[in-house]
Amino acid sequence: MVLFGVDVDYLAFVVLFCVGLYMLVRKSNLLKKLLGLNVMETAVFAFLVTAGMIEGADPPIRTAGTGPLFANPIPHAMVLTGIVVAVSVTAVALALIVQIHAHYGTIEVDELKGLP
Amino acid sequence: MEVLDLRPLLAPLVSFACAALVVVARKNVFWRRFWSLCAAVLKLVVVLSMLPGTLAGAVYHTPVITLSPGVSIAFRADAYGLFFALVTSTLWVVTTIYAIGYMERAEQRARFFGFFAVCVSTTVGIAFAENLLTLLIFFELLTVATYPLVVHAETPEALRAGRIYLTYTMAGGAFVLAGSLMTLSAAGTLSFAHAGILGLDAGRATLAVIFMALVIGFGVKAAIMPLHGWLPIAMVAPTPVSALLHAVAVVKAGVFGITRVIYNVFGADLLGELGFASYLGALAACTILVASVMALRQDQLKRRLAYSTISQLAVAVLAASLLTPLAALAAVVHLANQAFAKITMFFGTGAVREMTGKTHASQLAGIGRQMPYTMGAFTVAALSFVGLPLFAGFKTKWYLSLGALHADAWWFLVVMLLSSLLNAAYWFPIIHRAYYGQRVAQPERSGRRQGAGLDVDRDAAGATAASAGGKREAPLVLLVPTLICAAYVILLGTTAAVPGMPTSIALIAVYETFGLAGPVR
Amino acid sequence: MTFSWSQAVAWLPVLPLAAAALVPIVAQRNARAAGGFTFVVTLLTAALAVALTIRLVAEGPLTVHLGGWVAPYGIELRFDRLGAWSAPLATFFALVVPFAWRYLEGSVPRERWAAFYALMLLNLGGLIGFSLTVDLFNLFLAMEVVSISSYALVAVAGRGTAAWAALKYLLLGSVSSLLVLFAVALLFALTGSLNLFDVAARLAASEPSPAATLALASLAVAFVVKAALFPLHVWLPDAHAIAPSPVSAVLSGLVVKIGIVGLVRVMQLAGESGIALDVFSELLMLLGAVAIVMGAFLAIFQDDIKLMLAYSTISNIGYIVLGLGLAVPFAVSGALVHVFNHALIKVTLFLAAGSIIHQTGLRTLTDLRGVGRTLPQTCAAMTLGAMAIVGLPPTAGFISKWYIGLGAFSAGRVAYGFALVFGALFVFIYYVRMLNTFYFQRATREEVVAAVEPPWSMRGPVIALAAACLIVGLFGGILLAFITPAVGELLAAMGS
Amino acid sequence: MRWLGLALVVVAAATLMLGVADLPPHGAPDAPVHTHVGARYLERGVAETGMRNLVTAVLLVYRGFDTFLEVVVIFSALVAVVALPRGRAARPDDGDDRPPAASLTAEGPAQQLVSVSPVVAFVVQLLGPFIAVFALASLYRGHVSPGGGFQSAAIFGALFIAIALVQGRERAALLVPRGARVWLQALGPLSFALIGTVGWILTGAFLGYPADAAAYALREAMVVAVEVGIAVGGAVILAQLFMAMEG
Repeated sequence: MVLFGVDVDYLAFVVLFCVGLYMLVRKSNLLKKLLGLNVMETAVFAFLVTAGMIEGADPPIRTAGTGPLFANPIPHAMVLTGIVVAVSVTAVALALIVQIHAHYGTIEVDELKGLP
Repeated sequence: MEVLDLRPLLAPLVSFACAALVVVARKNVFWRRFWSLCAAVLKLVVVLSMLPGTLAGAVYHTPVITLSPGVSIAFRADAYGLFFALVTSTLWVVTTIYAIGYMERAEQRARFFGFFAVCVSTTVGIAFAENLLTLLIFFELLTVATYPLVVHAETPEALRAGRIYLTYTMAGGAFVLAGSLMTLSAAGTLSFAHAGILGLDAGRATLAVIFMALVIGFGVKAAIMPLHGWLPIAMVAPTPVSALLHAVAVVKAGVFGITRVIYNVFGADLLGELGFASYLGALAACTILVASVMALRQDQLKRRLAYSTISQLAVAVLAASLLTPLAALAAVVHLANQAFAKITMFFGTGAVREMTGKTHASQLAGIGRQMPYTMGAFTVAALSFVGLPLFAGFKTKWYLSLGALHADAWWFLVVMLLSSLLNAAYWFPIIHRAYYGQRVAQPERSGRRQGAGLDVDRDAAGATAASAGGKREAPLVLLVPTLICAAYVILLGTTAAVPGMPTSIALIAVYETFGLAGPVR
Repeated sequence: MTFSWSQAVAWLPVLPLAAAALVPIVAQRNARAAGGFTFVVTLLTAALAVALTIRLVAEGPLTVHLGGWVAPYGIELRFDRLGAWSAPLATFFALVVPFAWRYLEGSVPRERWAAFYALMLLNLGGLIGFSLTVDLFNLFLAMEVVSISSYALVAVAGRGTAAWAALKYLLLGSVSSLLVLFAVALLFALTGSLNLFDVAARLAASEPSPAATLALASLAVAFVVKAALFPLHVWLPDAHAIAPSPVSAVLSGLVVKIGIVGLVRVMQLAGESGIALDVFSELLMLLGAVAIVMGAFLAIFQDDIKLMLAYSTISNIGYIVLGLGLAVPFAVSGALVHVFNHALIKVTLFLAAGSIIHQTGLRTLTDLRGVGRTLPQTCAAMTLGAMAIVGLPPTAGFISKWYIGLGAFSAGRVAYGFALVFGALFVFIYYVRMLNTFYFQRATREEVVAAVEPPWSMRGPVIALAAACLIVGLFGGILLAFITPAVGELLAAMGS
Repeated sequence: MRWLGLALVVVAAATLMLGVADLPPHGAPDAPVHTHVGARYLERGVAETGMRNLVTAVLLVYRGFDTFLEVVVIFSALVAVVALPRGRAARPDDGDDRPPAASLTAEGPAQQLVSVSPVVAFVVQLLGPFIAVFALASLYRGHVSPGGGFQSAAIFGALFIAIALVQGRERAALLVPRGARVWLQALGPLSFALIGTVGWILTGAFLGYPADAAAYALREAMVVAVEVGIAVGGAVILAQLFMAMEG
């Protein structure tokens, strides 16, 4: 299905990405910013998986009774890896936010800006 | 004939080594003085040892490091470079002696003598630079090494002066860098050549930009008029620094750079065709006159000296920009003539300040009777500046005028005449007052040396100091260098065979540059 | 098993990364031993990298196909003249780590030393992997190893303020990482391959598509963020100034360079695939020139010496980016040499500044008056570094400035040439202030008067690095000759 | 600032649309993405790696180095979190007048974060062993069926968090003995380095696996070793991340 000249699956990626970006840019709360970042990451993962799929194909596990079409295994591997990376970054970010909260007593960027 | 030789590299290295040793010696007065003097003498010996060869037509060169094809750090002692090196290294010996006396009780002497040595080292490096890159490197090093000397007093005033000095000279360095880069991309090489390395094919606009960048860059150090602002301000430095660096090394490096640009980067022929030099000449002529007028208005001696320096340097730049052999000769010999005369004056001024604490022209009434030898030397230098025959300054003016006539630049004679008159106008009153003026009974600031006795001279001086108008000559460490320089001024003016500084080298330099059949070839 | 040097290339990133996992184990017995262990690992890595560089000069590039799968079916690491960047990387770490031994005692609690050293090794391994790999996804992962360890290193010593600086760094850094991942995904979707050269070849063979241009552009933007080019530099100053000095040295000297290495990879991609990025390189040049001036300009107003050094990084990145953007042999060589030179100088400066801060406990110029008298050696190193960063001859900085400038003038970009030459003057204003403070003003603080030179484990690296600033300045031609063939290849591809 | 953010989003959206509009239609088997490297993996993957799950084959064999970096990334995350100062030492003076913006402050180290109903606690305890078995199966069968080291690590990690929530941190912490933690957390990178070296010795290529049929068992052992390293290392790291975050 094509919408605005773009495949609808890709369109979903764009929308998701922009929602994340909007959260990241416009939200003052650091946790929400981090969530926005995660949404953006998810969007890119979705994009990758979409790019690797074939209409009506089986997952790339070649056991009896599958095939002949299989989805591309590389995007799956990349997304698996990417998720781990995203989790790692999120963990570090959360730890930092805990720190910030402990020190400043707030995690609102608007309030943090005025503080030393 | 090109000769591979280590000496052009050795000459700057000697004083770098000395700088290191001075810093190592630090608190030990004897070794500090020993190394300072030792290096000065050694360097003079190294430079002098090249003299016979150069007179015989040899050109010593030392390639050091090649960065990429056409770009290298290399040294080459041609006649012009050697002449400049001779001037600086002779004066370094003299100034070192003076400085040892003058700086006796100053703070941070290790730093002072260390950077002093580095400065001279870099000046010789400039003299022996084989190409623009090497010249630029030493040019920038000179800037950096002078800075601690300028701000030596560490007063807010000195720091401000240092800041202004650096702003000017670093900007100048940046212009030289830009000019060098453009030269390299236009000519493909940076090595100086007698006929120049640039050609018309680079395009007139490009050449104009290159010329402007290089002349502005070197012009800052040479204190050509709109770029002179740093020089009077930098006079807060101790007198030996003002003397050697702001009358000789730094400013002469600028003039030396400009002549290199005119003759060895562009070449007289190309510049003659382009006509850029005449703008530079006009600027220099203005500088001569305006700076002289400014000098008239200065009461503080060192500032008056500074403006006089600006005016005198412009004479050399003007001579170089006339593009005729005789004028070029004037430009070369003026390097020595002005240097010796100006340093004599600085030494005299410094001695007066040391002994009496007087720093202004108006305070000098009767000083000639107090310090006859010092003021005698001062008078000799002043006469040289005015351009009286038998003094060094006359030679410059003579060649210059001849060169100007060759170039059909009659207006230049007018400038020269006016300059002589102005020189007379600002030096003679001082001398007159020094010898015939009556001391005004005013509570005078005491000289730094009054009272405390360190050497024999001072005891004598101190004893007679109480009786106003009594003789109170400067100590020998200060007096002897002054007198030597004054003697040189007369020698340079009277005979061509000055030991160590024969006019014939200057002649060889000019012959080389203009491709004429030289006296020795 | 047959030993081959190209297999050793694989060990170059693996050695520090695997050793990082061992650091907490070593530290369990003795936190100090972790420092020694880390030092040994960095030293081994450096030795291996140097050995590989020697093989490289003798025999040409070394390539390893990990797992034996030939590219594009597997991951390929290339130790070519650009990958040889890992040798200085490891060497700098081998100098920074001993510096950190004593530095940490005053700034990081003992129980976190293990984490600190592990992060340093992870950072090194990531940086090496990043400069060696020619697989795009692998590039992304190596970048993430570097990024995560960098975020944490920023915050390792400080409290809340450091965490806030680190989080700003993290948020912007993650967006840039995400852009890289997106670009890699896009390129993969277009070509079905992840190997950089295979991707480029397949792009060249297919019809030009806006998607490929978008991918390259987002890669470039991402790397520009990592490199902290001027308008995207906002994360850098706080992060680099708040981090402990050894970390600042690594971040400012080495980590920002992943942006530059990344840009070179983009240039390779663009060149090999024939995608023209003219507008983009114009923009790069403009931003580079602006960054030179603005970075220097902003540095002038800083009183904190580390903040000033951080801003000067922005200015220096401007030099490199301008050089890359000019895309003429001299300029690109100069830029790549400056990648090394700036690393050298900035590590020197940050370590020297760190020594001063460590010995006096003060970090603003106002407080540090007269420190040149009590810490002569450290301040001399700092001065040499300052001269080098300004680009005064004959120091390391001059060489790169010279060649980038030469490139600008020979390409006819006179305005950029002048911007480059005069931008340095701004930098100088600041350093003059610093030198005045150090040497020509009286001490106002007791800490300064009472300060003594740091222990040799800190002083040694600083002095060695400062000496290197001078030596590299004199023999910079060697670096240039080393990198020139690589630049030739890069530009030849771009020209075709 | 308001409109700047919006503008950024709009520009990003427009650019992305422009970019993806040009992509080959997704889902078509003849797109370049499916005919190049991926196709070869599908074709020869089973023979070359002995794994039916080609995602695992890509992760462990073809692109093993990526996975090495991946375990390094998650290890760095742990080290990074450990490296940060403990969060609870808030300034004493800012507690009262500034209400916490989000409920980040824990009441005390020993207390549960969330009050759990007895039903949930019971279910967790009941399902715990099954979850563990599932994680193990996913680990062991990862190369022939859906699953693999990371999935197993994630399940183990989730199980740990569930137990910590229900039984308290102290009880959960017993699952990962303090002395063994530093070893277990390093298992991921270390197993890769070790098996990579073994592969180097056996095949001459770092991270290589012997391909001939005779070495089937050996290859299987190597794969399982790496998978165990990933799973155990990953699980321990996730568990420690959880513990480090708030206590």
